[in-house]
Amino acid sequence: MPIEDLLLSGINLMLIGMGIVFVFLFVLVLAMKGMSRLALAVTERQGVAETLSSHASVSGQGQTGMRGDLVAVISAAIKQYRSIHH
Amino acid sequence: MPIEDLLLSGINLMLIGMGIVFVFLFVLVLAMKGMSRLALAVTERQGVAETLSSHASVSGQGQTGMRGDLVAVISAAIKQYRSIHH
Amino acid sequence: MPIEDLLLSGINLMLIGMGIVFVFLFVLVLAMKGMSRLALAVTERQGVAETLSSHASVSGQGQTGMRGDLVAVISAAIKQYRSIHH
Amino acid sequence: MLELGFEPLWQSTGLANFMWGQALMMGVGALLIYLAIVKKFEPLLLLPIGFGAILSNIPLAGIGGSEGLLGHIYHVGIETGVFPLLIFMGVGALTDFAALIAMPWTLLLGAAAQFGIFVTLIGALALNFIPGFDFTLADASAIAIIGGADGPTAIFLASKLAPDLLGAIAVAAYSYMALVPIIQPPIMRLLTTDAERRVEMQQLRHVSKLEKILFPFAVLLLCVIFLPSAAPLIGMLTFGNLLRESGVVERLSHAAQNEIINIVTIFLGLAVGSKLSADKFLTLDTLGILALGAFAFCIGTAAGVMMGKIMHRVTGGKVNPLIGAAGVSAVPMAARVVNKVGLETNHHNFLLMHAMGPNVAGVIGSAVAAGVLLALVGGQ
Amino acid sequence: MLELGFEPLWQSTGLANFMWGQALMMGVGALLIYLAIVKKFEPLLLLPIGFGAILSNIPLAGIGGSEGLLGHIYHVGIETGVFPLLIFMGVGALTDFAALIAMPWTLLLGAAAQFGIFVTLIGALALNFIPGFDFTLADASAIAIIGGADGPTAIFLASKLAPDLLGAIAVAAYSYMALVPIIQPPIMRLLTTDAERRVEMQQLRHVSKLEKILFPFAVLLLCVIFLPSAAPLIGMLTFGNLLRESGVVERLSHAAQNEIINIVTIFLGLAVGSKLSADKFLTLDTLGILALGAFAFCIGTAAGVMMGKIMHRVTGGKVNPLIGAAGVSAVPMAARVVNKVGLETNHHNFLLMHAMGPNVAGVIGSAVAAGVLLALVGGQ
Amino acid sequence: MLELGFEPLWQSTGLANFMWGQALMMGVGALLIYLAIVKKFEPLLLLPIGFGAILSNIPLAGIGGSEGLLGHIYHVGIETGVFPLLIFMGVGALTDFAALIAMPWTLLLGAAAQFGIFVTLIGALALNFIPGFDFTLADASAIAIIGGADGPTAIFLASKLAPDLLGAIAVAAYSYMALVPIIQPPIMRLLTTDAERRVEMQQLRHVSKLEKILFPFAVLLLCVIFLPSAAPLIGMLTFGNLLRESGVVERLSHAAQNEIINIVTIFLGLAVGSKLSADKFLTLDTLGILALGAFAFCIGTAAGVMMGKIMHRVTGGKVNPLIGAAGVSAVPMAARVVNKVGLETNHHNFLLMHAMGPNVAGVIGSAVAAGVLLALVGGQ
Ligand code: NA
Ligand code: NA
Ligand code: NA
Repeated sequence: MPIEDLLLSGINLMLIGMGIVFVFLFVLVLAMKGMSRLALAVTERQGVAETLSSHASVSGQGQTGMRGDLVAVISAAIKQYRSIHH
Repeated sequence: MPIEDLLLSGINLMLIGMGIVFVFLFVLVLAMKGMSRLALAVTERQGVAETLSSHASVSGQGQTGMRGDLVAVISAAIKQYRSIHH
Repeated sequence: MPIEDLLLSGINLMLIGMGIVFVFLFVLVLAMKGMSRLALAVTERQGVAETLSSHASVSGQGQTGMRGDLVAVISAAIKQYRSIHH
Repeated sequence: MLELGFEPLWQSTGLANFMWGQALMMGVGALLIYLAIVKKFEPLLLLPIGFGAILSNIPLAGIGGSEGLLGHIYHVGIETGVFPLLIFMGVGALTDFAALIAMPWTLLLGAAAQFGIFVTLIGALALNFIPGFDFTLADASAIAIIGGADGPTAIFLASKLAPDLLGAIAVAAYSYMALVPIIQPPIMRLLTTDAERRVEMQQLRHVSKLEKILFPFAVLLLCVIFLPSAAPLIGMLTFGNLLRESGVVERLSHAAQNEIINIVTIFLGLAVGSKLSADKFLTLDTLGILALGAFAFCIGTAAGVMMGKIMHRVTGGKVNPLIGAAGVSAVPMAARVVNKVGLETNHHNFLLMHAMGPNVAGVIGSAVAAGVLLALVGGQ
Repeated sequence: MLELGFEPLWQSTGLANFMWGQALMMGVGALLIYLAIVKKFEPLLLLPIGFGAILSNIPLAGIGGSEGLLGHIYHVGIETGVFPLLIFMGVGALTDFAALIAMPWTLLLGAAAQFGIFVTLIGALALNFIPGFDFTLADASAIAIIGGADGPTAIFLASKLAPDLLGAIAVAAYSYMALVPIIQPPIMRLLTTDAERRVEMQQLRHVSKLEKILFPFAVLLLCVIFLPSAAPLIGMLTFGNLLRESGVVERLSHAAQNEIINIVTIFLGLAVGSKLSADKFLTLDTLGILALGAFAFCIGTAAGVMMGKIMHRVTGGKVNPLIGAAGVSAVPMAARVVNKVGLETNHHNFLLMHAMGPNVAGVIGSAVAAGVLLALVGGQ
Repeated sequence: MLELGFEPLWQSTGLANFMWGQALMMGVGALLIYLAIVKKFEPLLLLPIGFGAILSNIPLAGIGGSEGLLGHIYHVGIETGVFPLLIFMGVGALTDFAALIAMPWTLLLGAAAQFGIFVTLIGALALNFIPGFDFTLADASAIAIIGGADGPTAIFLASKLAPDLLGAIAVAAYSYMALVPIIQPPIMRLLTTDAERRVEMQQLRHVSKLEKILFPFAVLLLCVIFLPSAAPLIGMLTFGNLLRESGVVERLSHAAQNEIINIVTIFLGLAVGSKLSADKFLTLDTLGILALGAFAFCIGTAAGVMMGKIMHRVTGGKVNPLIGAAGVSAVPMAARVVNKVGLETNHHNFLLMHAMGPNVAGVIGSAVAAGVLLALVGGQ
């Protein structure tokens, strides 16, 4: 295509491109601030913190819980999915 | 195929399968006992034991022997093979 | 082809082959002697020697130089190439 | 000239192309990563699998597609069976079979534990009575191998017999291997008496270097004679072990135990994860597979312990039946569990080394079982 | 019978088949190696690239051809995009994002610096006014990404949008990354006042392990929602970083940071070098690309610094504008340059850690920019 | 429904499908492993080759077939020539050419020793007079390169000129390299006088870093000018050496010397072993190849020593003719043998360093010879 059109496309690309870059990274700033606040809260409740720091091998307690979670969550997911598709 | 037949096939598979697994591993038990006895004998004769333990670089003696072996064995193999196929 | 011809080809190959091997490695001897003399000269002028030994991060000085070189050399190369082909 | 306006742009966003299934599968991937990091569920596999699931469910990106990164890796490494076999080589190079060589008869415990595989196979076929399930013999065989409690074997067999179920089977296999400390103890306590659990076993005899070198050949030889279909698995396992025990190829043994297995594990996990797509994973089948997997582990454990009790009798009380539970493999977790349960009843009873025998025997056992299934079902 | 005489032999020598272009390209290769060894220009990449250029220009050998070693490597690793993505995984595993997590707003500096990419894109198109240049929108986009100052991103995008320009683009990208210490300081000094450069920034807050683990997910999530086309790059970057921060897969993290990235770097460099053929490289385009690349770095640096000055205002002087220059990425060279320039004016002012924030933000920023270009130009 | 009865099962056993040839080849594989472990015959190569021979001869398993693991590896790594070239890169990265640079004229010893290659070529063709032999010029060339005493070169050339003979050629090459301590000494003693063997050589001069860096370029340059067909081998050798000597790419040099060469060695060995099939290996040709290989080593050694004697004269007794024997390469075994034989006659005469010169020269020499054969025979 003629160079003028190319240039217009380029300018268009620049506007859209810089726009997205800024939006993306600006939203990421917000996301990170939220994330940090969340992390702080969680860490204070020690919950995850302990598990994370504990290098002891998996505690039965935690896992029975987990295994329930695993099946539960996946079952839920599947139910929801199927309810939508069939 | 009908589920009943599938199940029959499954039972059939189970019988054959567990049979093989047990036969295989049982024979392996015998093989290992034999192997250990062999190893013991060999080790006592020190023969291989020394060569294995010796990290010294290859001793001419052993190798001249070996090289003979190499050609000898392969020649024998080839003769036998050709005698069968031609 | 008949074995005699094969053998002739083989002898031919041997003559050419050993010829090339010797020429190649003999020229390499000369090249290496030249190389060593060059290296000695360079090292004495310390020029490269220093840069080579210096593990300090790149010195601005050297690089401004270099960057000029880079573009200069490539431009020269391109000019020469185009002059030949177009 | 490039069309102005945000329409094409919006069309290129994830939101505009979102589908519920993909969102849910990303959730599943995140859950697997959570289990890997927080609950230490087999993190070496479940973390890459979970991340692979997330990446391959990103709309438009097509990372799991035939032109995508994970698609390429799957095609090169799993369709060909190369990755699981290289992992098996690494397992062989990492495994010391001394305990098994010192107690060859513990191979029978490894054999008994494979009962879980075949019972599960029948269970999977029986599920077909429930409307919505329609497992073929090949599907059922691939699902059953979960009972082998051996990841690479399960992936290898599933990639041959039921590629569509590969994702669910791999996830179930590794999840339950991680759950061995929860699943096994109750069964072990239920089936054994306090007296039996109390049995202390005599110390293992010394195993010579030569025995360790001959062992892989003994295993491979039987495989060649009886079950060539198991040769790829057994072959690479014994090759890796020979690299380790020969003592003359340190460089190669080290590479098999580290560089190769680590690199392949990353790629294997990502590629398996790329099979966790909504249409393949969010199905009734997956629920069935999860249920059957748990079932398989229970049966396998029980069968191992029962065989342990038989040996207890036969040997006049020399054998502690608990070690039979290690026959499911799940190396080395199952052996640790045996040791833990043993210590509960007798604080001076360390069964770890004795449990390693049936534990590694279980690896060979499930490879043999996989060979049988490949030979009889794979051909169909 | 083999023909006698030296004719066939002579025909098989390099001299008989020599072409000027190849000789010149070998010279270019030698120059790159010289820059790598003597001037320490990104030696990890430029040395293999230079050697690859020499090998692939040897007459008759066809090492860079479809049947040659480098041709095979290029086909397997670069056409598929696998190599740059694996390098990105390694970069993620090697990068500590703590500085960025502690100063999230520095992401905006990483955003601003991408301005260099898009201005260069227009510049490339404008070059078409000069007879002899005929860059398409795809060409221009691939050239512009040099401004991202990020090697793997440039190679990944170029391999998709303008394979013919790949060689020149990769060479320009890595050469200018090595030249950052020459290109940036004058611009930084020009655009900032002595007072601004003197600003000392407060020490960074501690970043918890949990934050470091959540970070890759935050980045990936936004990528999924807004820009799936950037998912391969962002995905592997975050995967590598998760391997690092999760703390449960040391083996895999180590493999990603060492074996994989080292092996891939050798092959990537050789394969990129194999694209340095006379007919592709000895063209006016290459001169344009070299000029535009320098231009891109300058604009990017300037934009970063300007954004730094804005932040300086907004925060009431808490931010030292110099750190904006690190937004072009070129990790960690650009951050070091910021530190160096900062010390010139204030001998107690260590900005290295503060510059690492925008520095790694720049990596994400250029990956995002690459995603935009792929989404809007790649489809055409 | 799955057919009942053991018939299909029996049909799937190894016994039911056994063939003599396969059994014998497994025996050959076992023998190679025995030589590797017990006799320390080049274990890094012969152990994987032997195991590969066993695996690929397992009936039904088809591990060496186009769909099998070893078949895949062979297709990817050897048909393409990639593996031997990567090994050559590793050899370059592991080799210090200082001794050669200090004594350039020892290159002529490396040249003379290649005489073994070409005499063997004629010998191979002459064998055609014996009924049952029918070697083409390409076959003969591939066989002759065994005299180069350089594994990767032999595999590279054989894979191009005579893939069917690859297995036998690789086995012969590595076996005789391991037998160098047996083959060479008698010839060396026979051809030299006590006085000659007694000669002590002056200490080597210091070689500067710059010389070491320029050396690979000197070699590559000549290769480009005179013999492009040797460029893949010489190119990767010099590239590896440059990684080593440049001093700016430690990471890459380390990868080439360890991860890459170790991983490739495992795969190369297994893949070569997969070519040891009964129909290809259990033939008269193999016996001929074994005989010719021994012949080649003897001639090469003799030629090297004779050239050594000439130099002894020319230099007025400064050169110890024994070092000529190291010209066959077989690095570093041949150099050690020279040292050993030297010490027999003069207990204070350490020739190891002086022998390293012709030793590494031999590597270049046989790569050049391979290039000649590729150029003149490969085209046919
Ligand atoms: Na098992
Ligand atoms: Na950037
Ligand atoms: Na040689």
